[in-house]
Amino acid sequence: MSSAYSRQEMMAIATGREIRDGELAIFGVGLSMLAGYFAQACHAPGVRAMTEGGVYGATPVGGLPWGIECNRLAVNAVSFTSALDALGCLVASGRCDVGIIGAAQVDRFGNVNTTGIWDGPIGESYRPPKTRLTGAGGANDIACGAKRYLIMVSHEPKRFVERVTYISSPGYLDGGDARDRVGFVGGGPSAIITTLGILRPDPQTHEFQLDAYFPFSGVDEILANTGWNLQVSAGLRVVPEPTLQELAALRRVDQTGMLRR
Amino acid sequence: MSSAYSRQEMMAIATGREIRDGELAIFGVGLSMLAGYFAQACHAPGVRAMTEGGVYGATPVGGLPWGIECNRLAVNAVSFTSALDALGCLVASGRCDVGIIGAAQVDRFGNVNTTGIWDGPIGESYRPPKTRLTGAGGANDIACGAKRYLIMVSHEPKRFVERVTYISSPGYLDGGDARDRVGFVGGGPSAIITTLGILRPDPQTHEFQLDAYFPFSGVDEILANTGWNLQVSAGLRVVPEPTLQELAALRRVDQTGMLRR
Amino acid sequence: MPTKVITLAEAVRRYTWDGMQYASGAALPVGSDAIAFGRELLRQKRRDLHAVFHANTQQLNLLAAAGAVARAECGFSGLEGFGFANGLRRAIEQGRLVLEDFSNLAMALRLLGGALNWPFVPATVNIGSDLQYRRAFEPGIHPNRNKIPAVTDPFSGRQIGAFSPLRPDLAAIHVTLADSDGNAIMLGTEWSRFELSRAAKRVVLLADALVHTDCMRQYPNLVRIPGIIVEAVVYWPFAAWPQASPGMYDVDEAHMKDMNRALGSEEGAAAYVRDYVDSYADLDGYLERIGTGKRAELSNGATAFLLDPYRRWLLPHAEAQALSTGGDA
Amino acid sequence: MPTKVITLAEAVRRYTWDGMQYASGAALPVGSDAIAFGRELLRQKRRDLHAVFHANTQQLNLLAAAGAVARAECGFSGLEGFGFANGLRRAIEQGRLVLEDFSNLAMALRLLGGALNWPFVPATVNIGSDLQYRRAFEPGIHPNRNKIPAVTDPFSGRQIGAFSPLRPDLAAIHVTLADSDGNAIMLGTEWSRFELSRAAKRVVLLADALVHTDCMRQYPNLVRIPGIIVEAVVYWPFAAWPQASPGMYDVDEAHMKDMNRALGSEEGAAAYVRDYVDSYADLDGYLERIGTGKRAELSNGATAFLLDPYRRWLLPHAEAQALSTGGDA
Repeated sequence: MSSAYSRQEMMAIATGREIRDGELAIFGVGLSMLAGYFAQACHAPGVRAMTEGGVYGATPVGGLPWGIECNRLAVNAVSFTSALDALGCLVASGRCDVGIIGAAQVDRFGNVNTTGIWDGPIGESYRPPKTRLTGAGGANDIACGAKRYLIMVSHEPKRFVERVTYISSPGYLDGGDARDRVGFVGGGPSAIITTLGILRPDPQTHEFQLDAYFPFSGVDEILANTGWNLQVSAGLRVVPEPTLQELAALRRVDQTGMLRR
Repeated sequence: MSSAYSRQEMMAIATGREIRDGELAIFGVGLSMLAGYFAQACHAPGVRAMTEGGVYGATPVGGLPWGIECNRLAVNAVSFTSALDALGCLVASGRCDVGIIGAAQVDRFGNVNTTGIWDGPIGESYRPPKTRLTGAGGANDIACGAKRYLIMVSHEPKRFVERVTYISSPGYLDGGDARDRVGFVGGGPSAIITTLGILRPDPQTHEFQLDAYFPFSGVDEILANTGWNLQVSAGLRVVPEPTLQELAALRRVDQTGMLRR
Repeated sequence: MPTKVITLAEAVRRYTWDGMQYASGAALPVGSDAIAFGRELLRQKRRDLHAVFHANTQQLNLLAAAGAVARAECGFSGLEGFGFANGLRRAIEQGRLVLEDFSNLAMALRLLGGALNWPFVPATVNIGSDLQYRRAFEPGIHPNRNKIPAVTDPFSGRQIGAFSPLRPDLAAIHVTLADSDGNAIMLGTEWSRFELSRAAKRVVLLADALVHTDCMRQYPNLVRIPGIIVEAVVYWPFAAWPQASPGMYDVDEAHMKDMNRALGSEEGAAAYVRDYVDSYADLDGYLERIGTGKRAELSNGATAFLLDPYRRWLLPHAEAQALSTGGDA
Repeated sequence: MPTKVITLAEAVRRYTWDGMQYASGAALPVGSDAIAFGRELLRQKRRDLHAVFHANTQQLNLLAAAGAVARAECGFSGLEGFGFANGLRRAIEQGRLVLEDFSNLAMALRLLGGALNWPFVPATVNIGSDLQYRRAFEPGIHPNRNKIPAVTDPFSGRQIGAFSPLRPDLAAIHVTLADSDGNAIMLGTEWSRFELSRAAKRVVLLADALVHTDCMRQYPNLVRIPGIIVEAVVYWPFAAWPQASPGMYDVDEAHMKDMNRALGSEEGAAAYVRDYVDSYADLDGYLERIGTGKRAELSNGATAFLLDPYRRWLLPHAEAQALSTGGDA
């Protein structure tokens, strides 16, 4: 039994549980960093965490960092190098065990769009989006290079689409062996963790299926909030709710309460 | 009029005179470094000197450095970076104005061998040299990338050969436009400075010709010590002997008297 | 040795022009961005810039909002924890600015390629996605094969991609400490400032503080940008404000948010330029604009200890200012 | 956090094997070479090594002279001011060791390519010379097209070369200071230790001194090798001796010359191994072998000031030794 927790907190904890002790892991800013440092604070004290700025050995102090180079991280790092080092030598090289990225849109094959929202397909000629987003950042590099990666995204129909308008970070592309044909060193997304549950790819088709729902959600709610015909895994399960220890660890990391808003 | 000086000292001074104030210059260890730092001490105080280790702003202290990372250079450097930076970003990029390299053998087109001495041609199948030398080191990178470079070499028939057995560092290859056809960013050797005089390439054929002799040498001695049919430039001149100021500057740099042995 | 320290106004006059390829930005949106240089670009009415920013910063956000940028290339176009970059997105959405998208590693690699003067850089990222197939600078072709063309690995025979190297006309780079010859120390991640300093045709440093060269001789391994590749040094405390400079000052959270809110509209942007770009006459005026109390508060952050080893070599404000040549402040 | 500090003997036992690709060497022949690791390789009778050294050092000279190396790749094969490397050249001339020649930049680039896991690295140097056309590992082909094959730039259509990346099984890297988690500071040029630390499958550090992690948190920009990529740390003062370690000790000129002279003959090499490889039982024995007076003299060099900022964090000898796990010294 645990105390009250938010959907965002459940998502962060479920994501953190995917990270194993000792792994080389890269976290982005925001939710991704909270989930990662939660894992370190809770069950994976030996996780070898980095950010794409080449910031090593740091633990956020004074609240969630504003960015991956924020002074809240710079305050206790043991090493600062560079983007080329972190994203190149340690991630694109295939060395990094796990990364966490966010998404504005994600599709049935785990492709991610963080570039923009268009009014319909882009068409043959490129044109600016109606709503410009943040671009690929380091997420594309993580998606290409990390051994596996996790996608964290709020579960809403507009975000879960049949096909993303623009692939900013490749999942399994058209599914099947499409990803292998490009020759990426990284293995692709191993899970999409949402505010309602967890989706995992079918080993052959690489289409994402509903693998688990949260104690406060259910299959119907998830299907209603997914913009494609989501298949439900034969082994569908309910995710255990956060333990008191997990919640305490998360809230130490999320000092400024970003996930409780 | 100047006091007595050695042939090696004349060679170092003649080499140093080729370096202009403000140039970005790379020096190797030994004679090359003496010539370069002589120029800095004498007429080119603003020369931007580096070594291939990425040692910037240093002036040797306590005698000639044993190597380009010797503590005699490390003692007053303003910046240490790396080989990739010095030889890559600053030299192979085409940014460096001038480099100085040495040679065990040099040929009529300014190609340099520092790899080994074989008993005759190597033949179709590669085989180890009879006498193994130091290899290409950073000289090949300087020869490919520096805007121009200077070759310093003792003037002996065994060193001045029709064709080097092994091209460790490219001069003008087969002459003519052979160098251009490879597409090097660097311009090639601008002079061979020896213990007897100075050779410079013909602008078209790129064959090295005798451009100047030292006060203590002469055309006959130079021809007798050159293993190919050396052409004499129409503008042949005698190199002015070292001034007292030049000798004093050189000897401050050559504190341990390497050039006077 | 003559000093390379010049005023900010002189640096912009001397090294910038309309239509140039201008590189800046630094260690991600919330830190070490030479935004003071961008403010001066606006004061001198530079326009039609081709901006090369590894990642967007408040500088690019401001330049874009003010209409000074025609084309931009970057890896990340947001403001991290501060949300979307309202000035930049407005310019893109209105079609006033064409943004070419790459990833953050791609930008670092393209700068490395420029630094090494390679004709192309091997690409194992960005391939297989719309970063490869869509080219904003050449919109009519789809899928585009010119942005990140294929190249065949001669060892295995398999295909990867090729990035085009970057060689910007000028890089304005924020550093924590510089001496008068341009030797510079960065505290905090380099992000891609090392590669950028070698890739750019010219480098101007914006230093939060000047130090005696003895500091560099004590810490030569920290001097990742040596003076031999630096054109000029500008002394400009709080050069990255409202962004952070590790060891020097924290991010000014309130100003970050207010600024981004303002840049979201035409009128807001104009007001911001009036109040925070055109409003000061010189460095001291700029520092007054931030405010004495605010500067003291930001300087008192948890990373201040990072600066401790270098404090003994810091030139006092008046002495540092007196080094500047080039006329007005 | 468990310490990564282990004894030298344990490091060699755990991470090396006959026939492996072994990378070491460091900042050129006269400085920062992890030669103590090479001595231990000989003590444990490792052989048939494929040595990857950016440039030759006394370590490669010794390993080659003692017959432990079958193949080697390097950029520079001499000893700089100390002349030719007699042990290495003897092994090459006698055909006991096959040396593949590259330039110094080529080796750095090949390590960078390994670090980035690229299939090839663009080559604008080494092409057009016998470094490209002659391949010692494949001697029968001339001109050789497999060592540095041509690759076509997809932007211009012109040809350049392609280097094969290096991914050695192990890198033994000399660093000035390390903490028990493997965060490391190098004083003096990195040469290619940064790239090597990322290219190698495993990294073992040989540190002249151990420091408290607080030192790393004070100087994170100096920690160019973070512990997250380091397998083990060996505490070994004078690890580069007779070569130099800037800030720590000068080159031992007499020993450099005597050693190189000895390695020039079979008997001399055997005597050297007897006297300076097999002669000590542990670290203290090694340090005695160098001699108290000599160590004091070498430590008193003109670069000693470079170490000053870090002295307060140095672990005393006994404390540093006590951190080692893994049985005998």
